[in-house]
Amino acid sequence: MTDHATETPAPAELVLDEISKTYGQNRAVGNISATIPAGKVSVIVGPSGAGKTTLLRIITGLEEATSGRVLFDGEVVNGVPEGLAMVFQDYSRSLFPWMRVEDNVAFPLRRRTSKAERAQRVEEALKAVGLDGKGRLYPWQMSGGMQQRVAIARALACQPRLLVMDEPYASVDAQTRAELEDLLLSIQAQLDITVLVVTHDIDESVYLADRIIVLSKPPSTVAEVIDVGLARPRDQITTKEEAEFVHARAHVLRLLRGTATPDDASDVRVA
Amino acid sequence: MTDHATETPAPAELVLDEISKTYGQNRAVGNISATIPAGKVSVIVGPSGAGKTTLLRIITGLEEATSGRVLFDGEVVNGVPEGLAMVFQDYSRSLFPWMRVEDNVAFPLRRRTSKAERAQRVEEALKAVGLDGKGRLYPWQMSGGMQQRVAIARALACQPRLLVMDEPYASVDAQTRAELEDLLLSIQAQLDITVLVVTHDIDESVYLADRIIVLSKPPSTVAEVIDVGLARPRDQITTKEEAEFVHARAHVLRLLRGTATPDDASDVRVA
Amino acid sequence: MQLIHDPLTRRTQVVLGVVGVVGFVAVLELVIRTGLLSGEGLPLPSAVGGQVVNLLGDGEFWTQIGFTLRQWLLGLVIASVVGIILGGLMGAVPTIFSMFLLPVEILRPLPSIAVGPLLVLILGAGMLPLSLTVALACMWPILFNSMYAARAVDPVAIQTARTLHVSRAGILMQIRLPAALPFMFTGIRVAASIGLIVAVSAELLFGSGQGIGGYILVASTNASNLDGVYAATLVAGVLGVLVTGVLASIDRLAFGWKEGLAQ
Amino acid sequence: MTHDESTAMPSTRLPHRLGPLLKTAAIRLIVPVLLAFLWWLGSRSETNGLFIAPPLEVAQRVISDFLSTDPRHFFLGDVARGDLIPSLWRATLGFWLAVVVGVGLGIALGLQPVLAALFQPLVHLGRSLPTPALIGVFFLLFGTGDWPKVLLIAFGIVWPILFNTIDGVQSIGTARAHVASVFKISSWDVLTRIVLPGAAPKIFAGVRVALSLSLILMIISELQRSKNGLGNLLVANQRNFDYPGFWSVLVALALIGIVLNVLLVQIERRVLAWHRGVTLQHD
Amino acid sequence: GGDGGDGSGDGDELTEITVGVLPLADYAPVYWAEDHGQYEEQGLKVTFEPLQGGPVGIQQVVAGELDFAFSNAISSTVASAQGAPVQTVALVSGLGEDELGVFVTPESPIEELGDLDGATVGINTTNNIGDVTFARHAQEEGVDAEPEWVEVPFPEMVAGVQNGSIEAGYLPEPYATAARQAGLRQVANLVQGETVGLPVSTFVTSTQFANSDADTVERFAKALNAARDDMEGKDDEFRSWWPEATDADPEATAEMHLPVLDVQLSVEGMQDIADFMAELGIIDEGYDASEFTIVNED
Ligand SMILES: Nc1ncnc2c1ncn2[C@@H]1O[C@H](COP(=O)(O)OP(=O)(O)OP(=O)(O)O)[C@@H](O)[C@H]1O
Ligand SMILES: Nc1ncnc2c1ncn2[C@@H]1O[C@H](COP(=O)(O)OP(=O)(O)OP(=O)(O)O)[C@@H](O)[C@H]1O
Ligand SMILES: [Mg+2]
Ligand SMILES: [Mg+2]
Repeated sequence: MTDHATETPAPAELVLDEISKTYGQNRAVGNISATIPAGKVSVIVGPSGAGKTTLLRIITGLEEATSGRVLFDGEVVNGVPEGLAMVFQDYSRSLFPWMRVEDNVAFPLRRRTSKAERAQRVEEALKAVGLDGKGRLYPWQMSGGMQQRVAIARALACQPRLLVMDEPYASVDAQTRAELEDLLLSIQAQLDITVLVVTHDIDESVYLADRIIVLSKPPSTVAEVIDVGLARPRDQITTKEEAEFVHARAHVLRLLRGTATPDDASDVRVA
Repeated sequence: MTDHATETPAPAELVLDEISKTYGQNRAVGNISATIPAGKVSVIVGPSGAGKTTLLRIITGLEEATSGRVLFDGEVVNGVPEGLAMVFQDYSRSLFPWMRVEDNVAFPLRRRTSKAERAQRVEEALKAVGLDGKGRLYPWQMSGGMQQRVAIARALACQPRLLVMDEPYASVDAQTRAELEDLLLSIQAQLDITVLVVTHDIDESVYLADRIIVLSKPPSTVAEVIDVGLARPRDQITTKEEAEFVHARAHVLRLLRGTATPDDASDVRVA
Repeated sequence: MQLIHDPLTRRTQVVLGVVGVVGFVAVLELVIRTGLLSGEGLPLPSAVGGQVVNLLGDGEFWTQIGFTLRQWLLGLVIASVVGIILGGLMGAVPTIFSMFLLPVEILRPLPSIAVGPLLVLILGAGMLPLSLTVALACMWPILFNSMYAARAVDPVAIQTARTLHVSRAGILMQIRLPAALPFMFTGIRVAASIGLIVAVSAELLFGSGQGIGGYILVASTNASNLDGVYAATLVAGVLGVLVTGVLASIDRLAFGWKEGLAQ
Repeated sequence: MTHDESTAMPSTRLPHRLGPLLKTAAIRLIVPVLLAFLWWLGSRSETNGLFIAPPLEVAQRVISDFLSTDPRHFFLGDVARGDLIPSLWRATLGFWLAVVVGVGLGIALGLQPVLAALFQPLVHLGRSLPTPALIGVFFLLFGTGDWPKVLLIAFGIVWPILFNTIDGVQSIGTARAHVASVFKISSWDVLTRIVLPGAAPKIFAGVRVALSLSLILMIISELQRSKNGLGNLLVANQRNFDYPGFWSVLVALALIGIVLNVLLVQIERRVLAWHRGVTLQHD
Repeated sequence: GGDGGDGSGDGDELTEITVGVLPLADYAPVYWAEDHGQYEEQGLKVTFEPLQGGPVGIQQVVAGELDFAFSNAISSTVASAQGAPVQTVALVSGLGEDELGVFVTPESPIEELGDLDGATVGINTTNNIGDVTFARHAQEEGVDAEPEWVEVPFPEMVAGVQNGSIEAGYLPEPYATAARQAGLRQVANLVQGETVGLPVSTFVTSTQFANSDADTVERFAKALNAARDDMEGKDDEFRSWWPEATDADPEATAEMHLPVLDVQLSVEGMQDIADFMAELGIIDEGYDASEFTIVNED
């Protein structure tokens, strides 16, 4: 993946400054402030309907916040920032069924790269997600999990500075999910990019994260920001058997249940 | 839930006898033999495309096996057996969009129960899945997780002897998922029914199961049957911190990765 | 390029719609009056408007509207009954599908307006042949929609019903029919607006002086009364818009759950 | 795991297939044959026999009017050259005009809610006007040549294309629209690679309806104020009590309709291959 | 259907008949007879059915839908030559002097009959009175003129000529008067000389009805003859009565040319027209008018 990113730009830092969003009467996002550190993996977890997807839409400039601002490398976000790529929650609808898989992946690169480079990047991205040789298929000829991986490959092929993913692994089986988690971590390390992931899976959140942002029930605020100190590179089996991992996940679970007590957080550093 | 089940029938036992299924050239299910013990929770895990859904369709009599037979309480299954309820993987399509939620739940009870009893059972079932007061909505007015819970409520309202569920919690958030897992366990204990669940989530499989049936890659066979001895009632936090739990999940994960070694299984009883 | 826009409020929509209509009328009036569009016999909005007022004050004209509506309704009902039954059967039973495919493909391209005069000759004057002409035009959208609807019922829904021990008849009545109804109704909606056009056209081309078309016919035998013709045409058009609106409301009310099928 | 014999496809030998083939043919032909018989019965009827020409006579007329043995005329008969070709030419022109205008306008209205709101009432009214009553306007504006007919055909059939295009553009979906902005796709690519292909299935549905309507309007546009064409011929034959001629035009129309339909299905197969795949998957 | 009746009009029972009509001055006697008692005298009760045009009337008569329908000698000759079982039973008027004309704009380069050769000329229906009388007129004048006829409804003819959609338009009364009022120039008068009084405006019935209800046919014919005779010479009364009877424009009626009412249905007259049509190639040679004409003139 990295061979071509000869002059990799610096990873982006993201600051959320008192963001709130109201749809009509419905307050989707309460009041959220947080920092997504550059070159790290941050994970947002929170109950269904907490406004996670809405928050990502605001961060990526797809939607305007009702109040507050997003700073991308210190500048106020206003439209979709350069160097950003996103994997959508609704993966099957975010792929274009009239394009072959390879064209879907290549689509954002059109007009930006030469044909040869495009072909190579597509091939590499598909290989990375375990879909080499499937480029000539159409998305609807694939299983749900494969489609989700195509969406991930498309985002990777962009070589973004900030990679935003909304429940990227919801539809893949446990084994593939584990592989894709490891892929994400290795790419993040290689390219030194900023990654922001939304997930429902608490194990996953702890496994991936340098920082976990736990949202409360709607109208959502930040319930807690947890910095995870687990060593990298991580391993699906050994990392998850570590005491810090087990306790961090229990802590997140308690937070989500609304029963967190200060003691539980003793073995994770609270930001 | 149980007040009305005055004369609860005995839970059903299910035996799979050398089941295989071929679609055209494509062998979806290799050769599967297993026993689903009566009054217990059994969980099937396996890679995507292993034929889990296909297997459930055969068990419920929706599809015929290419070879082999299914015994339901010792009798060969031939059509949909009485006393069975199923939650489909494709929950949004298995709810009827032209019926309100309460009518969806009441639908299987038509002609079997009086109107008053029906209303009460529906109310109880909806309450059990945390949807009390939402009965007048249409399914499509609900979020994905809520729809999935409606499907579960419908199956519960039937008061079945055998409850079959295909990835029932795929679309609900972690918190709700935990609650629904506990709900399933408590109902299973109260009603003393047989439960068969397919899941992608390894934590969930260990947490729920008395018995885990791990399928291999397609054409699938039974890779291993693991009996889980964790005490009941189980608790989302303490049970998952137990050593047996941690090791059982690591074992299943290794099995699915195809890297299982005999030693790993030392602390779980292999059937 | 922006693909998503915030939906306009109901009020903005109405205001814009009125602006559009008024603007169009003004431009047309101007273009004809200034002779930009060579003038004689063209519909000058002010003149046509005056005629519309005259027409609507004329009780006789309302009788003709009534005739057209009854004729249209009869045609639509005939088309719906035949279309739904035949289309549903073709969708559900492969043998019936192959039996009727060829005749349907042969008969469909026949312009009903061209066949209408024959119906008048064979069945005589009056409403029936006109209604049959309407039915002939309306039948195809209803038939095809019913056919696809009967086929497209979600197999998961049917399997669900089977695990719930619903009988075959129950599946037909409780699952297949309700699932197919909204698509059938869409067919009826499409057919209804085509049908009204055909109804007026049929009266105009081979009717016996009744209905809005008949009125246009009689009005046009009077020397150079083209404005009356345009006025009646306009009224027929507005009638079509109203009918479409009513059917759309019925659709929303009865089949609001259709949203649940949009994936 | 190896496949055993029981999973192999049952072998299909030719003789076994001939029986079912005949059976399908028989099933397919039952109703057409029945209809032809009813037609023949009708032509024997005492009161209506005059208007219902016997099938055989009609078939002869179709051959004698529409075909000839003269290779210089491409084996086309007088009627084919004098009426059929002009009719088809107008219908084709009107059809393409409607496609271009309908799709172009539909995309504009679909993308711009303000434009859509501005034109909505007019568009609904235009769709509901009885077309035959408008022949006069087109005659007064454009005379008696091909253009009034071409324009009338286009005016009459543009509506389903327009409505379906608007619908198709609006149903591209939030998700795909968001992809376009996140990945900063250029406007031209959005138009040609997202909007058009995304709306294509609906546009095609509209085009299909428009195609069958175009034959109807072709006839209507030639009923009066025309020097030739199948519609003109239809009226003339009927007026002159030439009912075999009248029926032969109907038969010709049905044949044209079938040919056009087959053509469109072929085009659709190619252009919308992806869409067939998607829908088959959901079946 | 018109069954029963015993020939005289003094029975209590009126015979009901349906007649297809169009409010044209040439067929005025059919309306006159209603308002002036000639039907009653014959024991008939008439229901009018407005028709879209002459050919439809013939078809509906043959189909048994109508008992009688207005027609003209040319349409019914074409129909019967093609084998349609129709009978001409009454003649209500002949062509009046200057009743049919061809009109152009004042600026048009078309100055005389010969200039119409190859020109696009609007006409209500082809193979009918307009083009037949035109051919007859051209023949009488010795001019070789064959226009390209295009079917255009009368109400649009004037506007069509003014807009240049057609080069010229054929118009009968009352449209001809309206055309003159609109400032159009007449380049041809199709009814002059021999053609005046050409027996064209007729009523037809089906051969079947003529056989089964010969008596009704006779009474209908007599009523129309009586009305026609009654109207003769009452031009002023005609002009004041016509707008009331048919909603026609009174101004146009005041100036329109009236049809010739001094006519009688005869086989010879019908044969004469048929022979000319055969000459023009509209029908085959050998047509025998006596087979399709029932004369009930006194
Ligand atoms: N376009 C909209 N209009 C009105 N309300 C909306 C809209 N989009 C989202 N909402 C509401 O905002 C809230 C937050 O929605 P959002 O999709 O951001 O939740 P989420 O945290 O992503 O949930 P999930 O985990 O289920 O994906 C919900 O209550 C939802 O109903
Ligand atoms: N109707 C069918 N026709 C042909 N092949 C089928 C059909 N249904 C399933 N298969 C194939 O059978 C295999 C097993 O499918 P199944 O849906 O049972 O897998 P699964 O284990 O449930 O997977 P997942 O975890 O993704 O739900 C797959 O390879 C699939 O492609
Ligand atoms: Mg979300
Ligand atoms: Mg499955």
